[in-house]
Amino acid sequence: MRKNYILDLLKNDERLDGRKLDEYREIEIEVNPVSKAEGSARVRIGKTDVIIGTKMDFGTPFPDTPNEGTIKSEAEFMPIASEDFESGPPGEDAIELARVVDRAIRESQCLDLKSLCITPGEKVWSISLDTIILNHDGNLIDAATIGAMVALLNSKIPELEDDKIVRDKHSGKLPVSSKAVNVTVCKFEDKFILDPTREEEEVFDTKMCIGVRDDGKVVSIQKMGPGSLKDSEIYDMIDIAIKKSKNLFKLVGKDGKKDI
Amino acid sequence: MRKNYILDLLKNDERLDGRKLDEYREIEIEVNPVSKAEGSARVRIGKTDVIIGTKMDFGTPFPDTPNEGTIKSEAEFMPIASEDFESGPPGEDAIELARVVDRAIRESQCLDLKSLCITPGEKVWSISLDTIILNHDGNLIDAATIGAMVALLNSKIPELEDDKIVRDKHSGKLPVSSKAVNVTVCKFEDKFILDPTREEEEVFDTKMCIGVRDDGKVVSIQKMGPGSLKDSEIYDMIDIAIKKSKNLFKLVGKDGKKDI
Amino acid sequence: MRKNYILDLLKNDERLDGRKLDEYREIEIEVNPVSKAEGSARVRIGKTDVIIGTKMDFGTPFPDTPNEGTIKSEAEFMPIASEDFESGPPGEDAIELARVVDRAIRESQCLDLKSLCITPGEKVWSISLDTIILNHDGNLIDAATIGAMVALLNSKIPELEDDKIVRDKHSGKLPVSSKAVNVTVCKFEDKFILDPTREEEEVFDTKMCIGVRDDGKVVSIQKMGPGSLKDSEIYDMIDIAIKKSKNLFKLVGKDGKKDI
Amino acid sequence: MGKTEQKMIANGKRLDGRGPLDLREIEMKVGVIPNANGSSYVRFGKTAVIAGVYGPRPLFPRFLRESDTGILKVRYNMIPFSVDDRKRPGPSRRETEISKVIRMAFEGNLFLKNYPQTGVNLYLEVIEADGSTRVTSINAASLALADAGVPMRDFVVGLSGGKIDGTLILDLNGLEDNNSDADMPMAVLPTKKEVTLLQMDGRMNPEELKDLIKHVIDASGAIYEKQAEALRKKYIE
Amino acid sequence: MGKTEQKMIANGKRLDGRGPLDLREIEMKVGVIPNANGSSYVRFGKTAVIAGVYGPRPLFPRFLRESDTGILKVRYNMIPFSVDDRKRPGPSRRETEISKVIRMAFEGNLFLKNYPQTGVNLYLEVIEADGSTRVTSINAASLALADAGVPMRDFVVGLSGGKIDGTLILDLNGLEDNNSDADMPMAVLPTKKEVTLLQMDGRMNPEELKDLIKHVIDASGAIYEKQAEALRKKYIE
Amino acid sequence: MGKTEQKMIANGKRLDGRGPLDLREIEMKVGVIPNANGSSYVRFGKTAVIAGVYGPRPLFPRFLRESDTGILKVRYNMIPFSVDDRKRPGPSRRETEISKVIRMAFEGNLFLKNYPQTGVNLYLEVIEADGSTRVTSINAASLALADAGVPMRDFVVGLSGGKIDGTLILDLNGLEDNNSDADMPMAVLPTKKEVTLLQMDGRMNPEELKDLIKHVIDASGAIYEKQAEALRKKYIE
Repeated sequence: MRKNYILDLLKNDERLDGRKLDEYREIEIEVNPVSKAEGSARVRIGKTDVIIGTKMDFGTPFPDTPNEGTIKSEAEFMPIASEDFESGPPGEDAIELARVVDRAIRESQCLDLKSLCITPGEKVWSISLDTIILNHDGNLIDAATIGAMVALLNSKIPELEDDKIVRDKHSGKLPVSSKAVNVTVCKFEDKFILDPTREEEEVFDTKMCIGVRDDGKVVSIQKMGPGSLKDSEIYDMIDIAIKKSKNLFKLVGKDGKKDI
Repeated sequence: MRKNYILDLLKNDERLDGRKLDEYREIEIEVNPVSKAEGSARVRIGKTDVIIGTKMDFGTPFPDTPNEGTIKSEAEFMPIASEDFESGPPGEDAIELARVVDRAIRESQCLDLKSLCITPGEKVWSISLDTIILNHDGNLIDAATIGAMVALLNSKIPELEDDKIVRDKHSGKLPVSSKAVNVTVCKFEDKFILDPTREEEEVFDTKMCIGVRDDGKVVSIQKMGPGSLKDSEIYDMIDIAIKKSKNLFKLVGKDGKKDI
Repeated sequence: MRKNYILDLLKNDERLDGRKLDEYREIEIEVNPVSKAEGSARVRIGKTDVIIGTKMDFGTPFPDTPNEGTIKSEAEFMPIASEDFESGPPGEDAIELARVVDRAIRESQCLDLKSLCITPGEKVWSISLDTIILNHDGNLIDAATIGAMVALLNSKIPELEDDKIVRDKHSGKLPVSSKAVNVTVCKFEDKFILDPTREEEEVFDTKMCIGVRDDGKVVSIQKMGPGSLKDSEIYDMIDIAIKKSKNLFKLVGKDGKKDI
Repeated sequence: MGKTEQKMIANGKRLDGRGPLDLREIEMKVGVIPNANGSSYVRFGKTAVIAGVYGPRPLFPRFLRESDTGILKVRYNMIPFSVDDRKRPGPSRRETEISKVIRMAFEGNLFLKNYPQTGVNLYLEVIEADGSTRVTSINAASLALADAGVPMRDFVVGLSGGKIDGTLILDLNGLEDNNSDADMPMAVLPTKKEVTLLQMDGRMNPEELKDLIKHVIDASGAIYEKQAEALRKKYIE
Repeated sequence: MGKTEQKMIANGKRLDGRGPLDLREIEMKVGVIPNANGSSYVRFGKTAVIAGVYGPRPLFPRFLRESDTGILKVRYNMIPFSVDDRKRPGPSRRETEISKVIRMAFEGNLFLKNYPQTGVNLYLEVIEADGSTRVTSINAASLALADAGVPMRDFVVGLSGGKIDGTLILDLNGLEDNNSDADMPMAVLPTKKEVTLLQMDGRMNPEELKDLIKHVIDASGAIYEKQAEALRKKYIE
Repeated sequence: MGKTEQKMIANGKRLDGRGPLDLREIEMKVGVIPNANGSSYVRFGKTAVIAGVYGPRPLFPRFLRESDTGILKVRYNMIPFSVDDRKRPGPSRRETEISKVIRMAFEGNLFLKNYPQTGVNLYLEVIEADGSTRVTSINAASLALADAGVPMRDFVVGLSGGKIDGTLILDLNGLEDNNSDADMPMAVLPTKKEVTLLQMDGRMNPEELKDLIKHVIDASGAIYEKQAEALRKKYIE
């Protein structure tokens, strides 16, 4: 019934909470809420609440990129965030989220991984990017990608003394040269909406999560959900995402301050 | 009922598919079907279908054999192969198969592990031998051991450049000096059969899997199933296995070509 | 009913097996029953039966103590010991036992970890202390701590030849300078008992496990069970534990011989 | 097979001699796993996948049967020696994600609502990986489901597009995948020309991205023909 | 933050300027996780914990419902970047033990017998760890359970005591924890002045130990007031 | 204890002074685990095993009870300090295989069909390992099952044979095991002289292999006597 009500509203381009179809809920960004992290961000989009942090440690480079640091992204859908989440190792949704966030960051080439080499072929900085969901009310990927970007932009590199990591001193900021965000466009019949709530996600179950770089290039796409899309619909969704990304980039300023 | 029918036939030394008691189904061997593997083999015995491959990587030697490479055997009973197999870590049957294959190879001393030493005590070649079951219609161990032998006989050693593995060049073939096979002899009352189908395995549930080297030495035995065996029966089973192994060795020619 | 009977007896300061409230069952200590272990002990308290062993291997020191060896304590509640135990990774009770034993040993500073350094910052002796429960009839932590202490007191350090561990020669004994035990004090209403059987543990479900060093210092405490304790009760329990520890220290002689 | 300094396209030809929109040699076969209800073998160049379908069959354990729809399970798995460096058994994070997106590529295309309390298990085994394994798997899945007689609204065709040295290409091999500017696996319903899987990694302007999507959809028809032919072959035999 | 050679108390003051029995700045907030039935945020200095409670709700799967009492589950978890060296996801042995002792600190304080066949799930997420995380978690738990309306005999207050440079102190921070002679987390029922959690690590004479226990119990009243105030605040708003 | 250059047999004697077909000192005791329904301790030289049996008892959870036969579960486990290099807790591949072959050595010897819906759990804990652990376990299992009153067609005797320096031997110790040309653990029903476990590793001509099998079967009678004596002892006491 709730579903039908959502669909009825949709006929008039209306949503439960009064938003326009392409309107985000209020976004609130907190920079470096966790001082133990090299960088961190808390992002709330409406009732959705995520916290993202980076930790830097020694790692070994991949054999085919011996002069580059590494970054890995993980996500936990902690049971505190929703009655639908369970304790245990990450399920397919958490893995997908982490990988989609990772892809937007990685493919945007925003991070100068070469500068994170310590000893070529042997020792590099390895960045762990962890996404923690505190409250799930939809649109987790957009929130997590904003958080990842803000956390990276505000990460400090720990100092090295005698080959040891000294976490309370810093040798500089992580070199981040561009920004990327994900804009998830949801579809039901011929309507597209942005920033779905959890309730809306059950109705608009076919979506594309589109990673956009701040120069307007598309850096990643993930079609999600069981439905099928016409080519023209895909084109529209790409255009909507690129357009909306500009608003998001304003939030993710280089200083990470919230300006909405 | 099916079981009773099998047992009725048995009284006249007959089998469901018309074979003699000691007759194998048609054996088909494909050499190096997977070019990414250092060596590989696909073996079909009737409807049983397995694929075995070797990969070589750097490893550390065991403390008591610092000058020898290592070999480890694993098997996956993938759910594609049978409605009885489940996803997940290897169960006891997969572990047993891998270990019985391993034992025949290892105890036959067919592989010159000393030649696989790179830096004594520190770095050696480590061979992974993986058995994948694609379709299970009985007699998996015999098929897997043939496949392992053919894969080893046809494995090339990757080249080393600046201490790195270059997989598309080769420094030679794996040094294999003899051959071993497993012949599984199944028993019901006073009858022995070879190469059981899956149906027959349920009836002939007591068996001995006998590893034989091409000089006629027995290199390994695994009694399987819940039944008990008289000494004279064991002796007969050993003789049957040694005799039949000669036919199998013809298949596992040094060049690995199928010649049956 | 059994529970009520235990409580009825308690009113007269009596117990099922006739013991006084602060009386232990007979304690039997076997020194080095397992010769493969660096040191070992089997401890029986009544029908409770545990076996503890140490193994020494190479390890890396913790970054903040580069000149110290390490010790880690693990426990298995093996299904052989009780119909309530199940196969599988350690549950919370086994983890708690291992950590409470560990804490008494570690906080008593009885072991000179500095003497276990091989190459500062790189290679140290790492001691594994394993507790195996063979039969569970209550008071596992007291039994396990006695066993750990006896095993440590009787552990020999393997010799090093060419940087390799030679287990059948020894370069001396583990340097243990003091002793610690755990005394578990159980409470029901205003009564305290020591050394509960498994049956009694179900009734006296609030307890404090108090680690005492042989100079009378308290080195660790773990309040267990769902009940609450008044401050005066806690004080009494501490006094009871310190007093009783003196009897236990007599058992845990430096030579580890049983003298009760 | 890592990154290389080499030019990937010279004189309008790719390193393996193909034109930008050429596909590799394709082999499709149905009915390769006797125990399965449906199965197939699909090869694009050196990338080879075997698919097996078990079901529809009653769900087990029973409490799963409360569901009012059929359930599709997908396992995409690379065998250990299908890649350069041995892949450890057990599902990696990558395989878990791919299993999910492949499930999404098929779920809306099956009539699962018509099969309450039943399950369809689709197993995809990558025998050798030389790029485009997930789209090769999709072709194998489509054939295996058809072979098992699982009703589908349409076939599902898999094909990857990409961009390399500034040129749009189709059907990336492993070396191209590692050196591309963009890589885009897609699943297409060939009759309706609709997309059920689309992933992209790389950097593309929206216009070239749209062009590439169009190229993939256009090329899907030819693969569809091969699927149909493989099925016909089996049933003629 | 390892061991240091530094004196930890100088001129009667701790390194962060506190007197021996002073607590750090405390922040308590209720209702921070909208999806949970009850939730809270508690901060002692830089140590911050978020608690969420789901339930009481029917146990699942059904065979668990044979139990004649309600079941409290506790998960104490440190998020990966809450500590200096990244904490791997998944419960460590330390976290498993702490989850158990926290459960024991609450189990006798709830009326679980009145809720047969139901479960209460308490999740404690350590957002940042600078010492005394388990007692901070206990305060958060007490608030979240109250916020969820789970009936309790009394509030539960968490506070750590310790001994450092020969001085008894309260509310250890991370640096103090690593350099203390003794560390003692406690949970106290503030009205009844009874103890439901007590752990100690270190070396103490019985007399100073008893003094320290007394100090913690005495100080619990002030924390209780803060809990009550945080709850009042929510219901006034 | 690795390989050695040493001769393993000199002047017809093994390094520990035994003749080729001599067994080590054997100790057998019944009823060592009070909580178990049956239990035993068996030692061959320094190799020591404790066995415990729980059952027959109803299977749990209930859906397992559909089975029309009793179920025997076997867990063979080495405790961490039973071997030179610490064995990590949790079943290794080797232990999983040995658990299976031991189960097979007993399954046909019990009347499991007479106990539908019940389970017998057999736990074998190797306390110290100096060769021949699985056959020592078999003797312990036989005694523990008898002690638990589980009806058996026959006792089951475990004994290992081997070949070393060209000589056939019985009851290999750890050093011999590591330096043998062949190692053959067996389980024998001593009355019927039938074999329920036979594994072999090594290189043997069929004739010497048959001789060795005969030696093991012949020697099983003496071990059977010791089992019977151990049981008698318990029931006399």
